[in-house]
Formats: sequence, C-alpha cells, structure tokens
Amino acid sequence: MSQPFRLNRGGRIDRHAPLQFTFDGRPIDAYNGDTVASGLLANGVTLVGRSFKYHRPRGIVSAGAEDPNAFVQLGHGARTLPNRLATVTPATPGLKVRHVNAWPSLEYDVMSAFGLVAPFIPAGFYYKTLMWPRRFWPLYEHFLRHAAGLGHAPDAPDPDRYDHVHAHCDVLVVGAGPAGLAAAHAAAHTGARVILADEQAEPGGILLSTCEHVDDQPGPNWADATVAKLSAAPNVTLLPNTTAFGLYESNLVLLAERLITDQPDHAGSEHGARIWRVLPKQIVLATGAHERPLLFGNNDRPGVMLAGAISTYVNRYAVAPGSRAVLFTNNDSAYRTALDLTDAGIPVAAIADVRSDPDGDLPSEARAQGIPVYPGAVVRHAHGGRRVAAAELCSLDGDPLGTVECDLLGVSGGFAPALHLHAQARGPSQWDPTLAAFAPKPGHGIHPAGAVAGELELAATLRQGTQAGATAAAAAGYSNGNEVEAPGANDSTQAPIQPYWLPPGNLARAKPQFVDLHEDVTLDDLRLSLREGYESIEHVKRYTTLGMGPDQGKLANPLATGVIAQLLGRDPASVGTPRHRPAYSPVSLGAIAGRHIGPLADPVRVTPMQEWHQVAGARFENVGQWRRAWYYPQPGESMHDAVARECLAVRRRVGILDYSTLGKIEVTGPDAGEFLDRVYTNAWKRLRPGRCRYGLMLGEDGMIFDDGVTARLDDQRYLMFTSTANAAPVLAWLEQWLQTEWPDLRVYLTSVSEHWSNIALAGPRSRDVLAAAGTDIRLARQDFPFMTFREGHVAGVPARVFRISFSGELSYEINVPADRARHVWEALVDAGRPLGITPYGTETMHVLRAEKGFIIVGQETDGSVTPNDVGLGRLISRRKDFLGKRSLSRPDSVRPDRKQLVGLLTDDPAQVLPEGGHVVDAPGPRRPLPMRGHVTSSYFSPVLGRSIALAMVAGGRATLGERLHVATLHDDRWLPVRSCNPVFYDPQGARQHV
Amino acid sequence: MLLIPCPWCGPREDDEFTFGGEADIPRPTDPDALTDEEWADYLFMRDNRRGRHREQWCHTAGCRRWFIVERDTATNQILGASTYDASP
Amino acid sequence: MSSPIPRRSPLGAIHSAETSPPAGRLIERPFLTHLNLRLDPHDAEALTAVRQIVGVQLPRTPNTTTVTDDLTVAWLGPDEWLLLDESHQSDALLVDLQAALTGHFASVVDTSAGQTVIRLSGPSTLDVLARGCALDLHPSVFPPGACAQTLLARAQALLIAVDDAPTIDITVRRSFAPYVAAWLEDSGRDFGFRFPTSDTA
Amino acid sequence: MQFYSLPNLIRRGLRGHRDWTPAWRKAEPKPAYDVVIVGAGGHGLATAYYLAKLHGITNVAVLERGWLGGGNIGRNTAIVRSNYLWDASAHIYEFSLKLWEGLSQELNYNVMFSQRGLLNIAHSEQEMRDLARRVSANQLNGIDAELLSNDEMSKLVPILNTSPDTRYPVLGGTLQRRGGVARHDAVAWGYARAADALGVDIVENCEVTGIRTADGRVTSLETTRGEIRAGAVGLVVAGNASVLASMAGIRLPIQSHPLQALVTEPLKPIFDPVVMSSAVHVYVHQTDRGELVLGAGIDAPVSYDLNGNFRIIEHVLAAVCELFPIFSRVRMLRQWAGTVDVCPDASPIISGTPIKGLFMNCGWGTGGFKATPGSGWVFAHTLAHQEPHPLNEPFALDRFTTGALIDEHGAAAVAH
Ligand SMILES: Cc1cc2nc3c(=O)[nH]c(=O)nc-3n(C[C@H](O)[C@H](O)[C@H](O)COP(=O)(O)OP(=O)(O)OC[C@H]3O[C@@H](n4cnc5c(N)ncnc54)[C@H](O)[C@@H]3O)c2cc1C
Ligand SMILES: NC(=O)c1ccc[n+]([C@@H]2O[C@H](COP(=O)([O-])OP(=O)(O)OC[C@H]3O[C@@H](n4cnc5c(N)ncnc54)[C@H](O)[C@@H]3O)[C@@H](O)[C@H]2O)c1
Ligand SMILES: Cc1cc2nc3c(=O)[nH]c(=O)nc-3n(C[C@H](O)[C@H](O)[C@H](O)COP(=O)(O)O)c2cc1C
Ligand SMILES: [Zn+2]
Repeated sequence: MSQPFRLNRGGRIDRHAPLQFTFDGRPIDAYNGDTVASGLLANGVTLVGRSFKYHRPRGIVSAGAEDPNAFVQLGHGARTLPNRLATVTPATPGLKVRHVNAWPSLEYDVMSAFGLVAPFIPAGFYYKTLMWPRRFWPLYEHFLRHAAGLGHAPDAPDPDRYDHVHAHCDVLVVGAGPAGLAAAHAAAHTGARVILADEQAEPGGILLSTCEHVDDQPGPNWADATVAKLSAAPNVTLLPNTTAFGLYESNLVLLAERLITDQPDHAGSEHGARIWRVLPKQIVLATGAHERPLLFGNNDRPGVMLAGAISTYVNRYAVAPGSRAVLFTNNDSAYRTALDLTDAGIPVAAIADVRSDPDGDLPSEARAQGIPVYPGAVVRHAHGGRRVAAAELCSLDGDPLGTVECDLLGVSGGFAPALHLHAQARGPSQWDPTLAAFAPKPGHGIHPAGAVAGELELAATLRQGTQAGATAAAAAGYSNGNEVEAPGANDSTQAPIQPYWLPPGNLARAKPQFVDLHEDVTLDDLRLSLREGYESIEHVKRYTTLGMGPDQGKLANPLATGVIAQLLGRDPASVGTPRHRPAYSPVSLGAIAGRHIGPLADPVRVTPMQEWHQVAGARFENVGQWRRAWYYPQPGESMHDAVARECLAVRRRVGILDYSTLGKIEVTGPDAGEFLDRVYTNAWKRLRPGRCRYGLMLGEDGMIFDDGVTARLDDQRYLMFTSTANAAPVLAWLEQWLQTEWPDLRVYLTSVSEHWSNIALAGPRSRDVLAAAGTDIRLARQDFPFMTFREGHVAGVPARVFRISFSGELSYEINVPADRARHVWEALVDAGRPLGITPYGTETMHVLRAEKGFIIVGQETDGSVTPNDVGLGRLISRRKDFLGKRSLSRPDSVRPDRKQLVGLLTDDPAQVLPEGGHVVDAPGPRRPLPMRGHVTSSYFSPVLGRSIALAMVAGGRATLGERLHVATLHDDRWLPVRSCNPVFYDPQGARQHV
Repeated sequence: MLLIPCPWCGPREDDEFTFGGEADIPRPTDPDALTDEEWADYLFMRDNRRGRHREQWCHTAGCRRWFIVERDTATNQILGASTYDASP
Repeated sequence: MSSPIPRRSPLGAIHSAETSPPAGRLIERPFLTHLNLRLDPHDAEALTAVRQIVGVQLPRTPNTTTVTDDLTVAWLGPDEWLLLDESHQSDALLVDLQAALTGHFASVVDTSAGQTVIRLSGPSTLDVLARGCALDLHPSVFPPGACAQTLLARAQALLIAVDDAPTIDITVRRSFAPYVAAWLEDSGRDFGFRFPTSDTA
Repeated sequence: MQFYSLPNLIRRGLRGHRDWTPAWRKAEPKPAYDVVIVGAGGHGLATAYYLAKLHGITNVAVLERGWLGGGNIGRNTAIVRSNYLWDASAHIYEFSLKLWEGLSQELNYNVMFSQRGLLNIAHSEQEMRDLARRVSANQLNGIDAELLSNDEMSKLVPILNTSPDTRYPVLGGTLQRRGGVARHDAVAWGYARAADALGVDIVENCEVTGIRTADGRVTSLETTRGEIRAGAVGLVVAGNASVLASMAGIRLPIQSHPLQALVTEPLKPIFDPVVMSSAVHVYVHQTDRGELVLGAGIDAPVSYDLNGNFRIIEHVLAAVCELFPIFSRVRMLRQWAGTVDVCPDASPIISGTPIKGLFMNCGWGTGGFKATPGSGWVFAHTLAHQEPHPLNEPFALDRFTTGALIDEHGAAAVAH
C-alpha cells in the first residue's frame, strides 16, 4: 500500500481524487483535501526538516499555521516559494516539495555537527567571541551567513500578479470555527454586511478535528450547513484560505487570500494572492487557541506532536501520525486525542498527566477504554534519534515510572488564546489563571468569542459566538440580532488545567529541552539569559532570539512566559509576552505590492506630443512622474552630437521645445496682486495687464523654493508658471497661506497645468515660424515686446502666447488647449521646416540656459541657497514684506563668504568639468582638504566652442577671475579653472529683445 | 493608517491628505521687528507634544480645504476637527 | 462656436470602443466641457446668477451633484464646483458665466482640455473600483447623485455615481488618464472589462 | 567584568554556563550623581561609557524609563556609513565610523560590525549629479567613496533590476566600501556592560518626569523612582527629546515621526551590500541570520505611536519589488516602527541649553545609529568640559537662530 499510515475510513479527504507530489524527489501519494503534512504523515515521512541552529532532525508538530518546524521549499526557479509550512500547504498534483536547511541531505546533514558543540554555542555565543583577530571577522561572518538562513529565494522575476481589494463591512469575523460561524450567522441575520475570513481551506475550525456534535449533527456537517446558508446570503462575503495578518489603527484589517494559484507550478498569469484591505465597523475575533507544548528532554524529536494536532490528523485527514502513542498532558483535552487514537485503532500506551487526580468525563472514559493513565506523572525524556522511540516517564518528584515505547508522543500544556490580532493594535489583555494564558480584554473595538476569549467548551463557545455576532451587528447599527438562537451542543465539563512550566527538580536537567523549536532556544538558554541580566521578556527575546523565527513564536512565547515567570519567581502577568506585530503569518512582498509594479508601478505622465516625440526618435528622461523628451538623436549621432546640433539650431535658426509640463496656476480675485506680493520676493501689484515678470518664491527660511514667470492676464487675473517638479507643492503652499493665514484675501487659485500645453519656439527665426503657422497676433517687436503676452489664435487654435525666454533667444511660449496642442505643434513644425526648425529636448534646454547663466531650482539650488547667493538680489523688494524675507537678515544669511553662483572656465576649452566636482583653491594630498564649493552645471557649449560650467563657490562673486581647481571624481586629477561671470553668452541680453 | 475627519467630506484615509504641522503658529505681523531668536522660534521651534496636538491637514486629493485636527500623538486617537472659519 | 480643429482626447481612439454587456462598459467620454467655478457660497446674488444660466442650484451638500439634461454640477469644495457640460457649447457657457459673475468675487476657469471622463458601467463596476479606491461605494453609501474626489490607485480622481447599473464617471487629469485606463484595464480584466483597442494614435 | 573570549566560553561551557554574571547590574538609583544621562539608548549608554572611560567621571547614572535598548537603537535597520555631504557631518560620522572599526574589541562585546559595503542608487540625472557632488566632497574629506555606473552596480548586486525600462531606472550610484551594518542590540548591551564595569549605574524602569532648576541651573530630576540630584544632565532620549526639553521649558526645532521597518523570513545568502534608494525611500540588506531588513521613509504626521503603518509598507514594497524582482515571493515576517526626532536640516543637536548644566543630544532622526560611538564620544567630552568638542560645535542649538543649518536633506537626501 502506498500510504501505509492512511486510515481506511473517515476524514475530509477525497479518496476518489488521488494525487501525487514529491518530497525531495520521492513520490508521495495523497488525496485531494490533504495538506503536504498530512500527505507526508500518511506515507510515514516524519523527518521533514533540520532546525535553524543545531540542525537537529525535526518533524511535524502541529496541523496549522503555528508550526515551528515544518518549513519546506515549494517548486523551483522563478515560481519557487521558500519557507512554506507543510501543515498549511494543500497537497496538489505534481507539487515539488524540498527540505530546507540541510546539506547534503535531510538524513545526513553535515551541519548537524553543530549539535556536538552545542554546549559551547549557547544563546548569544557570538557576542562573546569571534572578535579576534579583528580582520578575520569577514571570514567568521561568511561562515555564519551560510550556516543561517532557511530556504532559497527565487532566481528570476515573479511571473505572478497580485490583486488588492478595498472592502467595507459592518462586521468582520476572523476565524470560521464554531465561534466564528455562529457569530457570522447571527450578524448576517440582522442584514449587516458581514465578511467571514478563515485561513484554512475549509471553514469549521476545530469542528473538523473532533468528533463533537452541533445541533445534533456531526460538527463538520453543521459547519457545512452553516457555510451553505452564509454563502447564499447576499450580505455575506465568505473568504476561505484567507489569513487576517494585521490589525492596524482605525480598525484597518489586512487579509491575505491564498488563491488556488498560489502554487509554485501553476501555469498562466492569474493572481497568486489577493490582499483585502478591510475597514469594518466592528470586529469579531474568533481565532481560536494554540495548544501549548511541554518541556522535557529531547522534546523536539520527530514524532513529538501537539495532542490536538494528532486528533486533527486522525479525524480530518484520516492519517495515523504514528503506530503507538504516549500522551503527556496537564489538562483534559489530550484524553480526547487518546480516544480518537483508540477509535482509529492506534494503541495509546500511556497517558502521563501532571495532575494528581484527573477524574473528569474524558479521563474516566479513557480509563474505561483501558488506556493506562499515570496521574502526577510527566515525561522526563524522549528517546530516539530521527524519530521518537520511547518516552521515559517519571513522577513529579522524579521517581522513574518506566520507559514506554512509542513512535508518537502527544503533548498538551493547555491552550493559549490566539489573541495576536487584538494585541497587534495594542488591545489590552489580561492573565487568565484558569487558562494559564493571556486572554484579550473585550472592548477596544473587538468582540472576542470562543477559544480566543478563553472559552474551551463547545456549547458555551457557540453561545458566545452567537452573542458576539449580534452585539457587533448592533454596535454597527443592526439591532435585531438577538432573534437568532445559538446552536446547541453537549455541555461537557473539563477539569481545570494544572500549569506545568518548568520541570521540577532534577527533571529540569534533562537535555536539551526546547522552548522555541524553530530558533533552537532551550531552557538553558532562557536560564543563561536571565542569569546574565537579560531579564525583561523583550531582552530575553532579543538575546536568545526567542520567537523571532518565521513562526513568530506562536507556540514558544506562551510557554516562555510561564517558564520565565517561574525561573524569576514572578507572576506571569508581570512577565508578559514579547510585543505582537503584524504579520500573523508571513505575507509575500509581491502580494503587498499588489498592482503597483511593472507598468503600473507609478503613473507615467506624458504630454499630448508624446507620440510625436517617439516617432521623431527622442530619448526620454524621467522628471518626477513626467517623461520628457531629452534629446532627438539622428541616426549615427551620439548624445553629444545631437545636443550640439540642437543647440546651434536654436542659436542660429529656430528650435521647438515641448514645455507642457510646467505648472500653471490661475490666480484670480481682487487681492491677487497683494497675494503675489506676499509670496514672491519682488513686486506685482503694479505689473500692467499683458505683461510678464520673473519671480522668486522663498520658503520662510529664506531659501529659494521655486521660480518662474507670472503674467497679468487682466486686472484681477494672473497666470503663474511653476517649475515642473514643483507644480503640486507650489499650489499646496499657496493654498495653505491663503486658507490658514490670509483668509481675508479674496483670491482663488485654480490649476490649469494640464489644460494648457506649452510649446516653446526659440531662436532668431521663431517669429517667422509663428507667422508662417498662422496667427492673428501682431508679432512685430513694437506690438509684442519682450516680457509681454498676447491672446489670439495660432494655427487656428485659441492661444496665449508669452514672449519670454529661457534660452536668451527671441522666443515665444505658446499655450494652447492640450486637446489641440498636437495640431499646433505639427503646424509649427511644418511651418518651420523651410527655416530649419529643430525639435530640442531638455538637455539642450539646459545647455542654452546655462550659457545664459539662468539657474534651475534644484540644480543650482539645494534648499540652502538665497536669492543673493545666485546673484538675484535685485529681485528682493525692500519696500514690502514677503515670505522668507526676515530670514535673509539672519547672521548666516549675510555672511560674505556664502557660496555664490559663478561661472567656471577650464584652461583647456575641450575639458568639460564633472558636475558635482568640488572646487578648491589649491590642490594637494591633504585630507580633509578645504573646499570652496562645487560645480552645479557643466556642459560643452557649441555656440562658444568650449566648455562652460556654473558653480557655487564660497565668496565667489568677489573673486572673479581667480585661479581655482576642480577635482575629478575617478582619476584623482585636478582641473585648473578660472572663475568668471556666470553669463557666458550675450551678456547684454540683446538677442531676446529683437 | 489614520482616518482623518474632513469637516466637509467626512472620514477619509490619510493618503488623501497633506499634513501641515502644528496649528496655531501665526505668522508674525511684522517679522522685521523680531529678534533673530524670536524669528527662529516662529520658524523652527515646535511643541511637538506627546498627547493632545492641534495640527493642520489639507484634504489634498479631495476638497483641497485646510482644517484643524486634534489628535493624541501618543495613541493617534482623533479627538476632533474644525475649520478655519468654523462654519463648514 | 466649436473649433474646426480636431481635438484629441488623452485616450485617443479608445473612447469609441465598447465591451459587450453584461460584463460592463468601459468608455471614455471625451470633449465634455469642464468648467471650474469658484464663488463665495454666501453671495446669494452670485448663486442666483449661476442658477439662471445653468438651470440648477449649485449643490451645497458636500460630495453631491445636481444634474440637468446635459449638465452635471459636482461639489468640489465649499466654494468650488465642477460643471460638466455635454452640450458642446463650452465657449458660450464660459462666456455667459464670466459675464454674469462680473463684479463678484468669483472665478470661472476652463479646464476642458486638462481632464477627461472615463465611464464605467455594469454589475462589476464597484468590484473593479474597489481594487484601487478606498471609499465605500456601496449604493447605500454612495447612491446615484453622489460624488467624491479621492484617489484611484495612485491618481487623483473625481467619482460621480450616475445611475444604479451601477455607472460611475471618473474624471481624471489628462496626463494621468493613460495610467488610470491601464489600471482599470488590469483590474477589470478578471471581470471582462476591456478597452478593445488601444491605438491611441 | 568577565572577559568574553573563546577560551572562556569553552571553560564555562564545560560547567554548563552556570557562572556567567549579569552583563550589567540592576542598579538602584542613588540620591545624587555627578552626571545623569536620561535615556539608555545607544547614544546615552555610549556617553556614559566615554565619560567614565576617557574623562574619569564614574559617578554617573543612566536613567531609562523601560528596558535598556528598547528605543530606536532596538528597532533600527542598523546601517552604518559616513558618506555625508557637508563637512561638519562628514567629520563627525567619519570619526564615528573609525570608532566602529574597533568597537567590538574596545567593548569586549562582538557588535558584529560588518563592512559589507553600501550602495546608493541614482534614478534620475539630478540624483546622479547630487551623488557625484557627494562623492567628490567625501573624497576630499578623506572618506572612501566611489561613483558607479549602472554596469558596476549590476556587478555588485546582480539581483538589482538595472534594465533601462523599469519605472525607476538605475542610472548609477555610489559605493562606500567601509559602510555596512552592525548588530544593533549588541551595541546597546556592549556599551551598557562596559559602562557598568566602570561603575556607571544603569537604572531601568525609571522614567524622568520632571526637571528641576534653580538660578538657571539644573539641580535634579524627578523620576518614577524618586528625585535624583545631578551636577549635570544630558538628555539623550531621541524621539522624546521635545517632551523632556519641555520639562525644562525649552522648545526644540524637532518633530517626532514614526519610521517603519520590516523583516522577511530568513533566506540563504542572496546579496552582500546594503542598498539604498532615497528617491523611492527604500533601503535593504540581508542580515547574518538571513532575513532581509527593509526600511522606509517617515510617516508624514507627528506621532509617538509605535504601531506599524501598512500604507508606508505597501509603497516601499512596491518599489522594492520593482528594484529587486526576485523578492516578490519572499515574505514579510514582521513590521514595526520607531519614533524618530527629526530636525529641519536633518542634522543632530549636540549642545548646551539656556539652562546651565543641562545638555541635549538629539535630532538624529532617521540616521543616528551609525553615529552612536561618535555621538557618545563628543557628548561625553561636552559634558565633561561643559563645552563642545570641535567636532560637535557646528551642531549647536543656536544654528537655528543664526541660520547656519547643516542641510543634509538637499544633495545627501538619503537619511539613513
Ligand atoms: C525604523 C528605524 C530605522 C532606522 N535606521 C537607521 C539606520 O539604518 N542607520 C542609522 O544610522 N540610524 C537609523 N535609525 C535611527 C537611529 O535608530 C536613531 O537615530 C538612534 O538609535 C537614536 O539614538 P538612541 O539609540 O540613543 O535612541 P533610543 O534608543 O531611542 O534611546 C532613547 C531612550 O530614551 C528613553 N527615554 C525616553 N523618555 C524617557 C524618560 N522620560 N525617562 C527616561 N528615559 C526615557 C527611551 O525609552 C529610549 O530607550 C533608524 C531608526 C528607526 C526608528
Ligand atoms: N481544552 C479543549 O478541549 C479545547 C481547546 C481548544 C478548543 N476547544 C474547542 O474548540 C472551540 C474553539 O472554537 P473556536 O471557534 O473558538 O476556535 P477554532 O479553533 O475552532 O477556530 C478558529 C479558526 O480561526 C482560524 N484563524 C485563526 N487565526 C486566523 C487568522 N489570523 N486569520 C484567519 N483565520 C484565522 C483558524 O483557521 C480556525 O479555523 C472551543 O470552544 C472548544 O469547544 C477545546
Ligand atoms: C535589524 C533587525 C533585524 C530584525 N530581525 C528580526 C527577525 O529576524 N525576526 C523577528 O521576529 N524580528 C526581527 N526584528 C524585529 C524585532 O523583533 C522587533 O520587532 C523590533 O526590534 C521592534 O521592537 P518591537 O516590535 O518590540 O516594538 C528585527 C529588528 C531589527 C532592527
Ligand atoms: Zn474634504
């Protein structure tokens, strides 16, 4: 038989749907409905991994998301999924499962040698050694790095896509066990919008694992029926396979839905996962509880399992996790497991119960079945290597009670509510002595129900769930929930647990006893940590790495709290647990990124002329979100050639530039002029309609924030241009002042950046081009002088034309509605063709403006530059206040040795200075070497036939003509330069006035 | 994620908003009359309170209005919101 | 007085194509007249003047619209509205409003070429939008006639609930339109939404 | 102090590690100290250590409201570098980096300082210029810095998406080979242990609730464990700087913001250097345990709340997946936040105050971990001499009055 440990009846698996997956290449037969873990167990595979530090053999411990051991690698190549839990991964046909963290094989792992030196590498050993010789650290580290880590990252980009959904509801129920199902049912009944999420493929929670009845039917049947009702209700969204991994402030809950395609080998490009971002009005938390492991020697051997998990494998998956069992418990629930095992024909050789007198219904029944029960007994030690072989029992006083052979050792140390989500949002919890665990305090926006609230009886759980659902719906405004009757179940009573943390007396010496199986944190490690003063639970965590693994200590932390409390002789409530944080279960980065990758990573903004630029062969540059034409190389041209050609075309004939990305703000109202006076350094009220002016805007710290031209459209309307990058920030800044500080000013601001496209014609022939394209605007110099604007038509399209210039040439900036801009652009290009019109990009624009010494905010300036520093002191009005003015008279703002804008000319005219290169008085080997400033812009100027550069140099303006040196970046050379006036071309500004 | 109560649009997620820092820092009417210290106090010094904090927000992706929110900076609990002219 | 020059919408030819029902329709509504109106809501005279021209009251309740046959007025802020006019009389409306508001503290600005409207309609509309919009668009919260400025994925957008098909009109800035369209296409793919062509030539 | 070494580890290991003693005593507060440091973060503990070690001032207490090292030192992404733009910053961070290079030996505590190299990516022409400017300044300041092309970046981190048609194309970048990371908690513990051994009292669970002054001079501190008199007080409380300063009636140019970080599950080694991109607010490295540690930019609003902010994480991870496509299937294990004290110029304040005997060391914002040794060193000097060391003179509080800011936002941009 291919599945020797498959029980021949029962279970929720589909025996008609067999399938095969592989584990380390070995074929594993299983059924639809199996997890990888149940499939492995059915085939007798119990060794599934090696531990993180000591590489000890490890097996399956649980049947859920809390497993500390069962990490495997799924698939390979681009679709591989590292560190997945076998216990929650559905078995699918052809799935390739591999172990992690062992080499060359799981059976024979060379690193298990660490086990031999374990006594010398306790928690934090690396803090005490590996320090000498100092230069060996990289070597030690190399070794540590390769020993650590678990699975392997994929080796190629992710072929999957990930979906994101925003959802709103009245009641979100997390967990679809009996409590959650009852809650969802009650809440849905009121008409409230309900979302019910459960991380498992099948709703039902613990009902799927036990043989209990609800409303007189087997638990699973009741769950199925309830699910059917819920799925039929239009106001309910049922989300199986969906983990709530984070609860944030404002009650934002994050769910990760595992789609069927979240398998390494699926084909196609469907979604790998879906993130739900839920903003519920109310939350019902029905996440159940995690069973607590117990301490004894070798408690990590494969075959040592949580008792509840054994029941799950037997009842839900029809798998016998072993052939002869011993159980070790401090509460009644393990007896249920004993009965389940017996029912399935698996002998239970012994139950060691910490309690001296276990006499509830369940223990009595177990005794009646003839199972040997050892009261007041514990497991001292587990024998066996790659699998548990026997359990050594003894009394609490340490008296041996015999060694019982077994290959399965079920443990149950009680139950700790899965309050992770509640705690993530700093919801308050309290120590519940009857549970010996923390339980959430209700209120704080959540309604806990069932095991998470500390309720371990089924009938009470169902009542509590129903109540929580109704209460939550009522709190969300739906008040008829009390009509729903709670489903019924047998009221059973369980005897209280007897907390068992630290094995008493000599028992504690058995070695090793693992508190955190994933991180290989032992009882001795906790002792060492406390001994060395790392006493706070957060110190213990960080020093020993307790709970820091991929399982986040779901099993370990509740145990550690009790153990530490006992070691310190303190109340567990005062010890606490390490802070809970998202994610409850890990979530892939791609799923969190969602659609915002690849083409949808971030909006790419383009102008109406984009396709024209593409056809014309433009290369593009990212400027913020904008994609702008950078230069237009012709076949065979380098960037340098293309830019030189474009520059000369503008200087000699005419060029055309798409400058649509500039910000444009209409400033309207009777106080518009006053407003501009306050936000710009210069004066605006007296600007005549039809005229333009260049303005500088400062932060209140006096530093240049933005610059641009503003035109007065008419008496009460101005049009402000901002730099591309600052379009949004400037508008926000202006609105803030207007609304919060000067609400008395009657001014309205409206962004028209996108309505108007801006086409710049520049060069001596630009007037001719504009005329040829057809315009009703009179273009003669006296009719339309420099720094004015006219309204009219260009190429048949309504236009605002500005005679302003960023190149120093005769120039028109033609604003036309964006929906007809392409037409106008083409008309201008056509009209200009006989005149040699040349499209130019941002690079040429930069060269041209640098030849004129015009600054670019963000290139010449860096947030520490005043108007005076860049030689624009004349724009500072003395007669009025404006934003930032006061800062200009602070002591540091008036230092004579501030960095100032100068030009730099290299001795070698062919030498283009490196941008960013630093300027010094005299080169030398001394470090640090005093620096005078740095090169902000540097180009080869085709019209001048030589290189030019702009630089910010300390006290620069006072020392024009001085000999300075610029450092190269790569080859340790010094380039001799002379400082000069930063206007290299047409210093009188004659050309723009023609 | 904060839900910011826009006095006009109601609670919206915080990425629709721009945070504008502490409220109630009026711009001096005559900056030139201030000492450097007084100007620095206006410009840079902040209460940065842990606890009740009055602050400015703008519903940037919504109605573009600036308004004042009171929030406990220790817990991020929102305590209230008001408009500049107090009459939405 | 429409211009003889052909206009281009940011989504080009896409607007003319439709997907067959029942999945839904995803179309561009290009070349509507978009006017941004600012005025002091306490200026009763100005409000009346506007109503006489547009035929409806300016909505004063935040996040609502008022509608006539070919005109929708959306609340954008306490003193700001968007007029969306389908009658292609853009210049006339602009000129009339400007004339009527002379002497008032008010502003009327044409933003028609700077934005466009994408219409999404059909039973899956809200599912598609939920992929990138954080607002609760459930009809009980966002019924026809409601509007909201918000974020759609990483773009600002004005959503208007048109009818209970449901139909939602999404007004976006011109340079963001290709991104929003691509985003809607991607999100709508699972629901059968598709722009059949994307030859924006 | 018990000496940490391999032989000692083995010797004690043979006896079951039973005779290790506490790394630091659980000191009870005395009524008075020569110097009281408030805040047992990295900077506070380092200050105490250097006061005792270099200045012979051992009657010192470090008061900590919670458990030591639980502030930002315990929650930062542990990046260490010195490639700052402005001279004043470059000098203090480089001084600090030199201390890092011998710190494990100095403290006899392995802080696992790992100089795995640190890359900054440029995604635009302007960023490229800014990085070139910084490299040039670094080189002349004697700090190792290299400007790299796209190709060179790709060679150092082959998994980085350097293809030209990504949303955030990698145009080039910089490399500081001496940059890297350290084991953050160990730094706090190492300084605590070394300071304790020199006689410093480290008092945990002792929150300072008030500052008393007389005649313009600090006299004592009110704490949850009683009043403690002090000759001099150093406030080193990072995100809580304004709260403490307000107890003395001082306003600071500081705003406290949450800063987010996260780790993934552990993986076998994928890449070595630290990679940072300021344009998309991403920094990432792989720790010795194998997790990827990722950091983000600050949350915009002022807040002292330590809960994580998922939106920031969404943004960061989108950028990360765009830059490192193979990380898409790796999973986030845990995310958290710290409260960072941000100055308008992104530079710290290490300074006296208008109150005699009261000194501040704060404003390190998103980037003070790397400065821990240097900051402690200069602050100890400042407290011992009651005047600043030349290295921290530019970082005085009065720069906000004169306007002599040290604006590390601009060209340096990257904050960590
Ligand atoms: C997510 C994140 C990532 C970061 N990444 C980096 C990085 O990669 N590189 C880098 O260089 N820097 C980084 N930083 C910044 C760095 O962590 C800090 O600048 C630095 O740690 C601050 O100094 P500190 O260690 O002394 O502060 P903290 O560790 O915060 O110490 C301050 C201490 O003061 C205590 N305290 C506060 N109030 C009181 C009171 N009233 N009484 C007593 N005690 C009090 C606090 O409890 C705390 O322990 C990061 C920060 C964060 C949050
Ligand atoms: N001592 C005992 O015998 C004992 C112990 C535990 C439970 N029980 C029984 O089981 C009942 C528990 O019922 P219940 O409904 O409270 O718990 P449950 O365990 O039946 O259901 C919890 C459900 O929540 C899901 N879940 C947990 N965390 C989740 C997350 N973050 N996201 C999504 N889903 C998540 C789980 O998959 C599970 O289906 C008890 O009342 C009792 O009857 C008994
Ligand atoms: C560099 C670094 C690496 C970390 N690695 C892990 C890790 O591997 N596993 C883990 O659970 N947490 C890890 N953490 C996070 C801590 O567990 C913790 O969340 C963080 O220090 C903040 O503390 P808090 O969550 O208690 O508030 C790491 C933190 C840092 C700063
Ligand atoms: Zn609003």
